[in-house]
Amino acid sequence: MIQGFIRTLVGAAVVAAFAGSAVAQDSKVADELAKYREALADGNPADLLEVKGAALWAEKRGPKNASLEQCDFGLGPGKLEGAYAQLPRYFKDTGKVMDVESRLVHCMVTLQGFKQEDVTKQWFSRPGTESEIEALVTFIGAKSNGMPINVPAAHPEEKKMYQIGEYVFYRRSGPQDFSCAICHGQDGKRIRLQELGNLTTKEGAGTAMKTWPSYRVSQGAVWTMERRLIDCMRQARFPEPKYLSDSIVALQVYLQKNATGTVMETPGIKR
Amino acid sequence: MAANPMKIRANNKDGVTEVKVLISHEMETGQRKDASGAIVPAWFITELTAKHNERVVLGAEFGTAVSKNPYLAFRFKGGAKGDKIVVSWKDNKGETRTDEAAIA
Amino acid sequence: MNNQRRTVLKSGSGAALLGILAAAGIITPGMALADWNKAAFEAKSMADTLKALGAGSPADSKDVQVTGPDIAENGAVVPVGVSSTLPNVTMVAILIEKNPNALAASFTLPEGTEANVQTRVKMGQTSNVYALVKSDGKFFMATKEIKVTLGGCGG
Amino acid sequence: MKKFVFAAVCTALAQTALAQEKTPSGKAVAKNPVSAEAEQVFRNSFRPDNPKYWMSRIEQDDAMRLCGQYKDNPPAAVRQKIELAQKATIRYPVDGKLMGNWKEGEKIAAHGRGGHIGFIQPDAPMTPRGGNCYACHQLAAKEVAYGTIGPSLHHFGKLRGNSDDIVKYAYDKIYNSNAFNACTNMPRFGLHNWLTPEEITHVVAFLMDPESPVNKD
Repeated sequence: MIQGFIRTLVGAAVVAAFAGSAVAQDSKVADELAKYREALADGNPADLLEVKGAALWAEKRGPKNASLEQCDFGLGPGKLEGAYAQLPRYFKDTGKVMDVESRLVHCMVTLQGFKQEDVTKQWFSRPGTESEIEALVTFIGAKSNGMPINVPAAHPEEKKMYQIGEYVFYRRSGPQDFSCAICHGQDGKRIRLQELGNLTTKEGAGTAMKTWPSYRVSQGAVWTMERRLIDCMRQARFPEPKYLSDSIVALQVYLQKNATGTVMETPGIKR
Repeated sequence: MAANPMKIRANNKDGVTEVKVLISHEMETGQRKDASGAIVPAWFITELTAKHNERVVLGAEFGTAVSKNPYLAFRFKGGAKGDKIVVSWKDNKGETRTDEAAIA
Repeated sequence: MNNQRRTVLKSGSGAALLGILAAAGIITPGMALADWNKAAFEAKSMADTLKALGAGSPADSKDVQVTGPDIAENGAVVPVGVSSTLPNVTMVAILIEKNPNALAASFTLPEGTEANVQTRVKMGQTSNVYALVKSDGKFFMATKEIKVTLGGCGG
Repeated sequence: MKKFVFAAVCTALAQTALAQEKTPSGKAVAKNPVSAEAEQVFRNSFRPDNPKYWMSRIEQDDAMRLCGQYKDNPPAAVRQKIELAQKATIRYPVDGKLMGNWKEGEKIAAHGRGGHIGFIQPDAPMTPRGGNCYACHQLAAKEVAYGTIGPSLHHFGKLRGNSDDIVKYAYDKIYNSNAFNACTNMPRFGLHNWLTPEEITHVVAFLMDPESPVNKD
């Protein structure tokens, strides 16, 4: 908004001079940030959690003393390769569209006999308290590494969830007038120094979705997509949606469909 | 809780072995407060050694400023494909862990 | 406050002695490891830390480098390392001036290990980061400022 | 006369704002076919034991509802309706002074916390709420970690001078951004009492004061 105004006021020369120095500084910052991110990429602590997740997956546990190896993420019992990249999806056995975490919890309840409230108590880690769900989702996600996201949302229930997700994406409220679209509805923007994908496009949604679950250095933990989205709501100063609630699953259908075709690079590591 | 295994990678190229270690540890500073406002006691790795076969190739001492889930990379002359790299750490609670990997 | 400082200084000289013993080869690296240098890690200022490490006032050297990016997107994980082309380097350390305790990590390098160590550290704020190197029994140092930026939506 | 000039400046500013921020595409946005059900799904996504005060955060006023419905790109008539209604909400400090203390404004601009609720990571009670201006805007040159969701405000006052009209424009825009540009990304800081009128005057000073780092370097 200023730029148009400046030109009429002070002339283009000043603008050019100012823009020149700002650009030089910005590109130096961008170079060093790229170095920072590159230095982190080799040595992702999420790899440690993935190993833990693999062990939890195969371990006989719970009242039914069963492993999760027969859990069906949509491609058949125990078939994990590419499953994460094709979620959320509609499941006949529950009559619901489920994301990776709702499905995982469903399996922990039905196959292993855990109570849902018990297994979801620690759905995310806190310092000193690890989360089994985070480890399992990191492991399951890694099984889709290198595979394209594919959520066409063709089933009527999936299509409806896509539309609900889109509605929530643009829905404004709270004391800062926020919606997802405020930060994630335009190309080429950043918040502080962090690039913001335009999540309404394939490119933006793809860049965002392909790296989850992701180790967040600012949090010292792997975040799942549920954790990511619920925290977005917190940052928007909303109350927290419940873990596994439909609006969080719906947002994922919206984002994954927009990202469809993008190759997964998971687990990721970021600020 | 038993400590999770480390991830150790060792690669020999042109007679130099590069070792990269990723360790699962809280590295609690002793300055953070929990939700109730109480100080969370310091809990961090203090010492680490890396050995090639039986020979020490690196000794390290850490303070609380080393990041959570510590990462370490170093290089030494020698080492052959298949040789063992053994890394051990000890923390201020006396907990220890040792893992190994073969040089690739 | 003053009392506390005196204690640190006192135990600092003890550690310096240990350092000398280690340097003289009286204790082996393995043994030295068994005795974490409490005084050095608990010292607050740069000067006290250097003293506790037995490093005195090291000379600046262009043959020592703090490696890693100049900007950290988050202070909880800052990739940083030390490298040096000086001969017979037996010890390297990373110090962060504005952290509550300056010393982040120190490394003993047996013969054959290169003076090139990378790790990741926490930084409370933008600060000078120092690489300390012991070469042929003498200490050298290099510094660079690493900027810790605020990020994300929370500021 | 003065009023007239001010109005003209405002219109000009508002128009450049439109041009720079979200360009109306003129395309009609189809209403989300499941919006009634979606609203219900959204509302059912919260714990029933959330305090009432927390749940008030998901209520919408007309502006919010219309912006959502039109995906932040309302047709001209709706846009005008929103802007007029929002203009009428602007309130001023009792003493009428719109230029506060730039040093206070600098702190508010850099501070991004406050007002977080919930069970996972709420702010401690009484945490001051910041303007978080750097999240979206470049301001003082020394702060390299600035966002670009909004335009650069570096040299804001230096380029414009600090006439009463410009000062009032800055105050009004921070108080209620939607009075100038319906469905802009910028929060309505005054309307929601996120910042008090006095705090807004400090941010205005941070933008305008010749001594402010915004207008140096």
